[in-house]
Amino acid sequence: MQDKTVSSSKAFDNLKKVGKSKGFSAFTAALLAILLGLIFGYLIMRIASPANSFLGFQMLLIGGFKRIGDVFYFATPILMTGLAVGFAFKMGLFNIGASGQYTMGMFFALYVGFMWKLPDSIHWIVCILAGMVGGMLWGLIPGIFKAFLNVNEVITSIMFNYIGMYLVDMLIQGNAAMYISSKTRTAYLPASAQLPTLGIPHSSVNISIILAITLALILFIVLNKTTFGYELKATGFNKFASAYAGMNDKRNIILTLVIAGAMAGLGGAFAILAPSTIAGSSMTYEPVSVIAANGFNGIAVALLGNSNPIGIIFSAVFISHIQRGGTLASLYGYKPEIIDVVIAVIIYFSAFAMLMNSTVANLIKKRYSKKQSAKLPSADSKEGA
Amino acid sequence: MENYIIEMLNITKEFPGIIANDNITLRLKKGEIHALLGENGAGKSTLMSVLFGLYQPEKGEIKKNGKVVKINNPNDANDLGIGMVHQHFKLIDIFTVLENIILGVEPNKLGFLQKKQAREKVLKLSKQYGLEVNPDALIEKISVGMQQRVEILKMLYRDNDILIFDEPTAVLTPQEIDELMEIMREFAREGKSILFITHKLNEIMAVADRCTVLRKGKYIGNVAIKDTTKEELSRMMVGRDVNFKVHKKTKELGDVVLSAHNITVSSKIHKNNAVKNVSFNVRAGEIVCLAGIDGNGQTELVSALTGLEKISSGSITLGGKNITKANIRTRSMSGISHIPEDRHKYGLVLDYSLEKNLVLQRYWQPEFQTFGFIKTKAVRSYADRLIKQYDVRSGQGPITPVRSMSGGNQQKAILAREIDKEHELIIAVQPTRGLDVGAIEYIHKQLVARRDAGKAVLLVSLELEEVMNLSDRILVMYEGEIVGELDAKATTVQELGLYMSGAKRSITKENENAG
Amino acid sequence: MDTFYYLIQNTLPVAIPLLLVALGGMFSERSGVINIALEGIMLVGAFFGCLFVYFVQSTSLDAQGILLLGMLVAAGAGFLYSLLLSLAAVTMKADQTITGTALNMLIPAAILLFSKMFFNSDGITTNKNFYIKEVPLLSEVPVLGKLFFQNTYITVYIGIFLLVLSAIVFYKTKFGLRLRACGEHPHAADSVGINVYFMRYAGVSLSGILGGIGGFFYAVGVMNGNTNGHTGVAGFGFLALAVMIFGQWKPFKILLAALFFAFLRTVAYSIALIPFLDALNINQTYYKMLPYLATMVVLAFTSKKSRAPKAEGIPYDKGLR
Amino acid sequence: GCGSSTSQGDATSKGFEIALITDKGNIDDKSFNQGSWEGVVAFAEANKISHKYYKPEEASDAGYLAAIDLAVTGGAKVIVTPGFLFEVPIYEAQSKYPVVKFILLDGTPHTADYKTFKTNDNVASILYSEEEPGYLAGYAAVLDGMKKLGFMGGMAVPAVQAFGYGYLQGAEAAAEKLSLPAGAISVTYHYTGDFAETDTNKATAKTMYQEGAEVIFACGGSVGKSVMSAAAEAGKKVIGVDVDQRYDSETVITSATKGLGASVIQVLESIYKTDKWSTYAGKSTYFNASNNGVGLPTTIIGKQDGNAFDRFKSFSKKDYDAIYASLADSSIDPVRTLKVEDTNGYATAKELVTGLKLSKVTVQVR
Ligand SMILES: Nc1ncnc2c1ncn2[C@@H]1O[C@H](COP(=O)(O)OP(=O)(O)OP(=O)(O)O)[C@@H](O)[C@H]1O
Ligand SMILES: Nc1ncnc2c1ncn2[C@@H]1O[C@H](COP(=O)(O)OP(=O)(O)OP(=O)(O)O)[C@@H](O)[C@H]1O
Ligand SMILES: [Mg+2]
Ligand SMILES: [Mg+2]
Repeated sequence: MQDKTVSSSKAFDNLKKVGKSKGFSAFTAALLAILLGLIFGYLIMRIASPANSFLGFQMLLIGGFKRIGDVFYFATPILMTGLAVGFAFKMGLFNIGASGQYTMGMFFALYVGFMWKLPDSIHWIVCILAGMVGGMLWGLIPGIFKAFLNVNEVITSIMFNYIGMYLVDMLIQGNAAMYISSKTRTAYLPASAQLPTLGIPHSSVNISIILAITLALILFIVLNKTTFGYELKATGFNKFASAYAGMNDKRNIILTLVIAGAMAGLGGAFAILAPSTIAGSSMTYEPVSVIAANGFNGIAVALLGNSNPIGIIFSAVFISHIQRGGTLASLYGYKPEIIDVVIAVIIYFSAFAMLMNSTVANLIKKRYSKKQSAKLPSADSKEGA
Repeated sequence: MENYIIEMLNITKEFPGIIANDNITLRLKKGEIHALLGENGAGKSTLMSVLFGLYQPEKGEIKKNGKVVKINNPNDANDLGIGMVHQHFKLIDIFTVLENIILGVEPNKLGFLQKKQAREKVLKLSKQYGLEVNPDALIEKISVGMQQRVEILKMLYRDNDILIFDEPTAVLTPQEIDELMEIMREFAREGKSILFITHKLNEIMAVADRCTVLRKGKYIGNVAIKDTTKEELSRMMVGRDVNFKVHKKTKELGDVVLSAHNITVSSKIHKNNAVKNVSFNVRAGEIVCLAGIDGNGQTELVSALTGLEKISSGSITLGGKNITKANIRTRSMSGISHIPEDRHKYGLVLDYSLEKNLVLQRYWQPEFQTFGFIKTKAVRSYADRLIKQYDVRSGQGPITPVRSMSGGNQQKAILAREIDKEHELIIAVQPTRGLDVGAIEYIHKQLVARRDAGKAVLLVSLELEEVMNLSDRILVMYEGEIVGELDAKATTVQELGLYMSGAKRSITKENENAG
Repeated sequence: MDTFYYLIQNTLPVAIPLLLVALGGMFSERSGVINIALEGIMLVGAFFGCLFVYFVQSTSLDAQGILLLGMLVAAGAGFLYSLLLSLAAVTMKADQTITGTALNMLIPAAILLFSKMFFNSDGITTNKNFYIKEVPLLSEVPVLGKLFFQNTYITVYIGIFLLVLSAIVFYKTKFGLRLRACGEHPHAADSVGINVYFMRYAGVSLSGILGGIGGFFYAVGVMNGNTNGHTGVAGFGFLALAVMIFGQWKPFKILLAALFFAFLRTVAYSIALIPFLDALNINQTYYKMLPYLATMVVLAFTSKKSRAPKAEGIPYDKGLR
Repeated sequence: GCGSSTSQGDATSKGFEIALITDKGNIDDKSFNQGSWEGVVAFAEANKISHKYYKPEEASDAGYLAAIDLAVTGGAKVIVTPGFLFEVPIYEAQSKYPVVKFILLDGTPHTADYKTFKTNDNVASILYSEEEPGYLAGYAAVLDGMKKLGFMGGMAVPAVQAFGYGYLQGAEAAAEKLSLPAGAISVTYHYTGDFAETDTNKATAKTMYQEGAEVIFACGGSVGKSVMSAAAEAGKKVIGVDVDQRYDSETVITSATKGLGASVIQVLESIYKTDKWSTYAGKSTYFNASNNGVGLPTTIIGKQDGNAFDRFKSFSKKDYDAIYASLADSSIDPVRTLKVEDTNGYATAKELVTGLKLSKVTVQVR
């Protein structure tokens, strides 16, 4: 009876296959959302200042290409926090605590950067690893609370965002070797602790983007090719079934959040260890009691990338790209905040783009089937609300 | 022209990729009990949902008392006096019985609930029909049978006189089934009209006046019960003869495989222990059945045996090895296969493909992974083999999302997985719940084959027919204890029922002081 | 004793926004829609409420009158903004977390954009004083007068009133019963003729209204009628989410959770007034962490039996079984 | 709209000639960014010059330099950079863009390692003697009869420290003048750790008022908003900072101002009108009482002969002029810096009392 509803046209079969493939529909859905978001952005620009709107919009779209180095530089931390959120999502955990993990990562990296005297060749590597450990620690705690005490990870991680922020601010301000009070920021990191630059002029882009993409690929493999990934996704889909199958869900919850924390912590380390374009200078940390925004940006990146590590690479780079373009658009008098609005709108549309996508697919399908068999009863009387 | 209260004429209802009802006509007379019969997925529930206003048909019309009516939602159905007890109960766990009954038709003043008058009406109805309930009990704390009473009271409370029962007996004990049959007859005597879905032909023969049969979404025919037989009905339903009796060879008993000693499990629902000091053995080559009314500790006992739940005291040995403290994985590796009661909650990862579900118990074995990397090719060929061997049907073979498979085939997949894995003991909990006769026949054959292959089988079932048919030995559980051990060949359904209801017990509380 | 009065007087204006927003979250989640967007909704309420105050502050309207009107504006704004969530999450069956996150991101950016375009600033600064030194007569009542009727904001009374109202609606009305049904078992609700989509719209809209009011009350009681796109509502929306979970999705437990949290927060900044704590000479940062740590500890003991609405987060689809 | 950037022509032809780069704060921070931006706007609008501010993508030296790059790309000929955070970036930029003029407020260009200090001819470094307005504020409060004072600084950066030290010394001087006994004045001295309007800062201020403080010198940008809010509730007073904040709240009795806007305007005038760039070029210029660069407000905007001291009980313009003259002729020269043990620059009560030679004033540090 199946073949009654489905036409046998080959073209249609192909179309159906494409429509069914999950990755593809997520991808086209994201594209659709981006398109809508950009149209929305263009409308805002038109309203704000019609005269320059075309040039400004053009800059927003392609300006990033003039600053490829910066695009990748700014993509790195959000790529990492995106992975931190997305990876946990796969297990059904909402890691809203990437901010705290990111901040802890920064602190640990800074600490090793300032306090440990190590050979130049390995100093920065140890700093990175320290950052990772910091993030892991801040992922471990919500993990333990979730696994053993059934405390909702959303609250724990919100709480630990604040605790981490206060703690790090206090620890940094209390450390004379790290903090310059008259500048309200940390001192300049020794060059040995800074990451090797990729040498693109006027840009701080450095080796961390390569590490970040590598890590994303590794996570992709872990998720899709390993028994751990198999367990993790199974637990995310159905924790009862995973328990039934003998998976150790407590261990997996903790492990997942620790890995997620490691990603965010690395993100913090990558951000703070980035080399400066000015000799002798470096990135600095300002203890001003503010939750790291990059943690929350990670949520957006993860969502736009459909929590898929490969998708997250693209979404991080894309978001960074239009942000850089947006900065350039300010040359035409546009406020860079427009970009934040556009990104938010893109995320919003991406939430139901999947649905729009399938609606479009259904439309096409209906047309085909109408052509193919006229006697087929129309299937469109979907029961409404 | 007969006098029909409801006529469903030429109903067609489609779901994406499937026509669930294809030009079906069903006529219900006033005051009759009308059975609706068909295999799993034949479209019975769908047809009833159309009548109840949950789905809109693509084609066809519905008449009440000869007049065409439009039923857009359950409210319309309710206005026409149509009520429905759903196959999967539609009750809110954390609400009280009373709240569930009035939900949707709440008596209120200016929007404020007036529970008092509702309570009186409910108590009156429950007395009138012998449907005893506590209006203030939370649904999550009452038994399934009690929940069904609530569903029936929901209809009565709404003064419905066209009552739809979708597989109401699947979850009941024999006594409860008898009571329900009596209540249905009482309704019919009062002039209420009943549509009754069941897979159990005995029940149809016992109460129904007429029966409409569907197969694969199509109308097959309508017969008067007094003019037909069970065999004819089942032939109409599946298109071939069905074997109801399971054939078992007598078999030598082997060694003790599973031995449970003084097991006590505390309850998650109430303060008492769910399982109290239970001891028993299962040997190789026998099917032991844990019979009992739902909620008497079987679920908890199984959870304890499989490791899903911790026990508060006692010990468990499997093939001589103490596994009391072992985790689920270890127990599974030591030879326990488990067909869980709730296949959607425990048995399957619905969002995984069929092949991934087929290795759910084995993905970590060297056959399927090296250094933590899954061997996709090995998984695929393994899945292909199981699918073929156990005739698991699905749209896209190994890569079908399990969610989209039919219930019977989902169950077959679990069965294939658990049987194919190395095991000494199969614990099968309600393995045929909600399945049609064809599927049941298949699963029964497989379980008997395991027994014949010298494995131990522990079957937990609420269905007496299944218990009587399959088991060699029956252990009856009542209020967390084993109250009787019966020889399946030497006992009767009636006797079993007495044990299950607590009216009789043959095993004394010998170990009372041990816990 | 004065210190005690002082602590209570200062706890309430902080607790009330948390309470209201968490109640809003409760309505939304008990109808089945996870509302991560509370932070954004609060900010919308704060912004439009303050914008309203900004435009009317120079008129002869009385401060409390302005506050009440501003509250209505904030409620309306929160309501409208929450429709974006319902539209996506209920009608379009979109992922609720994604939608909520998007709404949280959108509003600070929009406020910055708007304020920079029209005020050349990052937000809105008003100069109306809403503080109530003492309520005539009532402030004379022993103990209670000092606790509740001196040095306070009218927001406290409105907040308590809305709590009682919410609890009544939630537990005593047909609407509340139906709403809760939709968050537990929407198919069951549907089968007894309840329009699940409508109820979910209603739940989310209530969270919009309460969230908007809560945001405005935060701006009034904590930020003196100012708001901006940078500090926003300082994560209070997320804290309210935590308070809601902490309060186990029940109105009065939410009140307790909000008070608990706000009280510790107030204590953390009033150490100097509490001699025995002051004498300990502990780095103040530890006290700042205290509310968060204490919440964790309490949760560790209470979470085992905490239970979220069963159907929350799952878009309702009639067709799905 | 009142938008600054949108009103000014398009970048393609002329670009934006005067640019301001904000530091980590925002354009409405009630402090450096806002004060200097007001100066830019006032001057540019009066002279019809295109102007625009840029917000760096990242709060780091490299980020600030990138913003300068962007401003130059956008056609900037004069770039105003408010705050010491620009010291290193300007050191780089001054040689990178020799034809662009830079006005660096509150800092002097130097290398990251502090080894080389160099101010090129295209850079004007502007510094302020914050201890003087701080001194005036403390003096006014005590002379007006207040006994319990509070100080809430943002972070212990040199400018804030100078304000605070001046404040204490001014209070001491007024007590001396009133012949008050030793210990008659008490000051609660506190750094908030940020420059933001937050409920935590408000709570801290409320606590201080609850303890009895009559006035708090709110010395940390937007921290002031929180203090004003607390003061309104407590019925107490506030002393504003940097710019005249009397318009923000009734509670503000006066403000310890430094002429951010005025100094920016002066330098811009030297570039565009008077051709006296050389007076500022290549060196640091102090704005203080002697060149009328700092002080308490003496006029009210929009009221020709309004009394800017009307919120004091007794302190008057006459008292002010007298003490101001002593500062202007350097007969009074308040201490600007102290040696402080703590890494955060948080002086202990003892360090303050001995370092600033206080006797009438007791200090309590929080
Ligand atoms: N909401 C739905 N969406 C898609 N397909 C559906 C839906 N509901 C039912 N179907 C399909 O329609 C067919 C008829 O289903 P229905 O539930 O009516 O069967 P049934 O006769 O009640 O079976 P059972 O004996 O298992 O209860 C099945 O193939 C089923 O998979
Ligand atoms: N909800 C659904 N969504 C999509 N496809 C479905 C759904 N339910 C069933 N199907 C498809 O419809 C087909 C027929 O299902 P149906 O329930 O009729 O099975 P069946 O042939 O009666 O088998 P069984 O005896 O095991 O129930 C299945 O192969 C399944 O792929
Ligand atoms: Mg079926
Ligand atoms: Mg059915």
